Amino acid sequence: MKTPFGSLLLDAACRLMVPFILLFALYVVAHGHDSPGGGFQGGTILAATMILMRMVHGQEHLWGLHRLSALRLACAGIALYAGIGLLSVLWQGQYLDYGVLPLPVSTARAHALGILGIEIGVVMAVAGVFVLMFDALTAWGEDD
Amino acid sequence: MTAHVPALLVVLPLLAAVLVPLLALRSVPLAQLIAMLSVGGVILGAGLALRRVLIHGTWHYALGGWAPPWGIEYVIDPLAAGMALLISSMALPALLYAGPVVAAWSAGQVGAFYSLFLLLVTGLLGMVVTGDVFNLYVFLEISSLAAYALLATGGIRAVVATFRYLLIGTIAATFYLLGVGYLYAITGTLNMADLTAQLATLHTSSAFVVAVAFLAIGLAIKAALFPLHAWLPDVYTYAPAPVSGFIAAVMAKVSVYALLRLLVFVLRAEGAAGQALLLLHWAAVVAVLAGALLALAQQDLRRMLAYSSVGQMATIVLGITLGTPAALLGALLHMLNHAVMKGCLFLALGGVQWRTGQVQLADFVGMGQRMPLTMAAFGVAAASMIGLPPTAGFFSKWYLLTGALEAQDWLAVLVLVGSSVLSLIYFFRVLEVAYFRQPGVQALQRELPWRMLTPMVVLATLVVLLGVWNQVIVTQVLQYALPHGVAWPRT
Amino acid sequence: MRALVWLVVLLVGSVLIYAEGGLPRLGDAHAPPARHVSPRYIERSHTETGTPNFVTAILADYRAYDTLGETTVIFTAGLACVLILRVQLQRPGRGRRP
Amino acid sequence: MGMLSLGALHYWLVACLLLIGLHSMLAQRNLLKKLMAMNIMQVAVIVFFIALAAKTGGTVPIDTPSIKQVDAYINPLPHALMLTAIVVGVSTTGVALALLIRLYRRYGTLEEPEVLAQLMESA
Repeated sequence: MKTPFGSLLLDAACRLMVPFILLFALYVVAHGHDSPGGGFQGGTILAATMILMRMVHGQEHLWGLHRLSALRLACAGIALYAGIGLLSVLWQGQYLDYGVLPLPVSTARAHALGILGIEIGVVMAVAGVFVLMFDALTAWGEDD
Repeated sequence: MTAHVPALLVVLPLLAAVLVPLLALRSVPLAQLIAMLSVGGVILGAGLALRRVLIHGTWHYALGGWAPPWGIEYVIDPLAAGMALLISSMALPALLYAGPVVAAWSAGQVGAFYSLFLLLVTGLLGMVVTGDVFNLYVFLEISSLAAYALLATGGIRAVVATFRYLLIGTIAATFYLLGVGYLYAITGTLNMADLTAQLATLHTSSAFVVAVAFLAIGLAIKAALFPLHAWLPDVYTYAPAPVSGFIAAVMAKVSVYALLRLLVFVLRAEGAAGQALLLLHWAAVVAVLAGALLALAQQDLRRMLAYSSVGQMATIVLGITLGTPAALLGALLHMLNHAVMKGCLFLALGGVQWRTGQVQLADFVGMGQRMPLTMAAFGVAAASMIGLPPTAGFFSKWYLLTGALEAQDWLAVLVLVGSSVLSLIYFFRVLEVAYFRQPGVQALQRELPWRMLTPMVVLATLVVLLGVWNQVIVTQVLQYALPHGVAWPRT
Repeated sequence: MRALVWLVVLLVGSVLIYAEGGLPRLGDAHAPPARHVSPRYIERSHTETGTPNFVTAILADYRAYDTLGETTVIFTAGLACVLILRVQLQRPGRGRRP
Repeated sequence: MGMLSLGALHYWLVACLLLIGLHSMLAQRNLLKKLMAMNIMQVAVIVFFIALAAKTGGTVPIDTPSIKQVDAYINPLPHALMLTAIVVGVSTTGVALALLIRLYRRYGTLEEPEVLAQLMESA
């Protein structure tokens, strides 16, 4: 976004809303085991806060995750997901078998923790990519 | 670690793909090296997998440790391992070749390009090794999205062509997913082996008929089978050479592979699946000739190669639908040969365009002297496309013809011979202009940089070597890749 | 061209309606999708994966590999936008700002 | 056949959505409208899968200690599959929009005939 459409009213509304949206994103991720929710939904909501800040303040604002950082976040998310799979391979399990991970809990618990781990990977990837995509679609690159 | 090769085959290029865009911002050569090393690793893994399945039989790998109908499993048989080896072996030359092509781009763009190339490889590999129909859809979309982005880098015409391809490709993927939905609705499973078992009593159901129709149409669009090929020529014409070289070599073939896997291996060519094979047979008969005739009509050589691809993909489908052992062997051998020779042709032509900007037939006068090695590689691959004896193309056409004769399908025999004659005409035309017509002004000899030349020369050598080794390939590998106990429908 | 479009649409439409009789009715608990693979998820996923939400258990555990693919699809789309629109990734003004 | 039984009405909805999408994709001249039509087509497939999950009287697929019968919960598998399909749809739309933006910047229009006419001119 080259020209943010910020105004006093929008700014105030934004400041008021963002903490709650962030909290809701965290809730959606953390509560995904017990109720509808999970990595994609949480990641999208997280990305929405950053996109909101970009629309109101422009991407120079501190809140606006820079697109390079967004790319790093996305890459780290996928690496975390695939990396958890590789960890199971290191502990003689099949790829993505969380049960074999050497955690001091029952197998079922280990599965639940594994699910949480990959959901965090998904959140990072989704949030990063959506910020990157928003930036790409609204920024003007080199023309033909 | 070797026990986990099936999963690592797909995860290795994926991990490289997340590393490469970040590395490229620091050092482009390092990112290129990592990309190529990861593909090299996949080649090694696919080779190991092929060796193992030839000795020990089909390799099942349950992802996440969950037993098949509930979890996703990878099933590697000689056919899947061979395809994985083919995909990765074609990716390596294309990646090496891409170096000089992207040299002028910014580091971020180069990183994104290599990363998307690796994601394309990831998607195609996932499609060939998976034993789950929904998982196949996911990897189909990974490969498609990566391909759209790579194809669009060829300038504004490429963007127009790619957008149309995206729409048609999404219709195809949606049809495929709907077909999967119908199969799921009547069987309750997504696992391929389980589907075979569940469908034993169901192939007269109307939902089964429609499922097969959607699956076959979706995959036939992706494979660019003749009446559904309209997206292909523009897309191949305007894409940058390393991309069109790789995509023309393997991408449509992976869709043909998926068609073969589903209709023959999973649905056992029974009921509607058999009818679909018959229809595909007739479409292929027309397509072989149509592709060759359209190629003959082109002056733009990239477009000529694209139409020739339409015809050759149909040749492969023709071999599969004929169904005799020799025809099937011919189809599989032709998949391998055509990938190598079409890849070589696109890379050589792209090299000429990169150096001289010429792609029209009339402008190729004297090209044999200006770029001797490039045109020699082009010539060897063209000879193989025509089907001249020492090269690979001769042997696959030989098997296909034998197969057609076995099936006593005289129309197929006629069409195969006819398409060979036509390709003789349209390729000889190019060689005649490039070698035998004297240019008005003596142009200087200027070859390509080694990174572009090496892949072409290697592929051209491979065209000859595959011809020499055809007996070994057929008896040691391909004959174990054939489906067993499937009765093909006869007209 | 118009006629061809309508022909395609009519063809697909008739195919869809032709299959309708072979498909399970809405809400049928005895249809194959409800009977064959899914009961195990409902019966055992809580004890096997420690997750009461069946959908999450399937998405992130039984079929976690699909989800890895799905995350990869998003990542691919993000990079595709960067490549297609030629977005500059580096921070502007690192050493180059006048 | 029971063509018009209530239990099969949703298949007609799926067919309508799919055909609206398919027809608009082929007949619309505006590229952005084609893209929207593509999304409608994808929605048709999502509705198809989700309808397969339904069970009469079934509740949300989250384990509740007081309910033990399998038939009391709807089938969770199509829901998980469609989460993936939705994400795929979003990604495809994103890439398509990127392509359209490139086209719009160059040609100033998204009407297909005009884009093609300008392409012909430049050739």
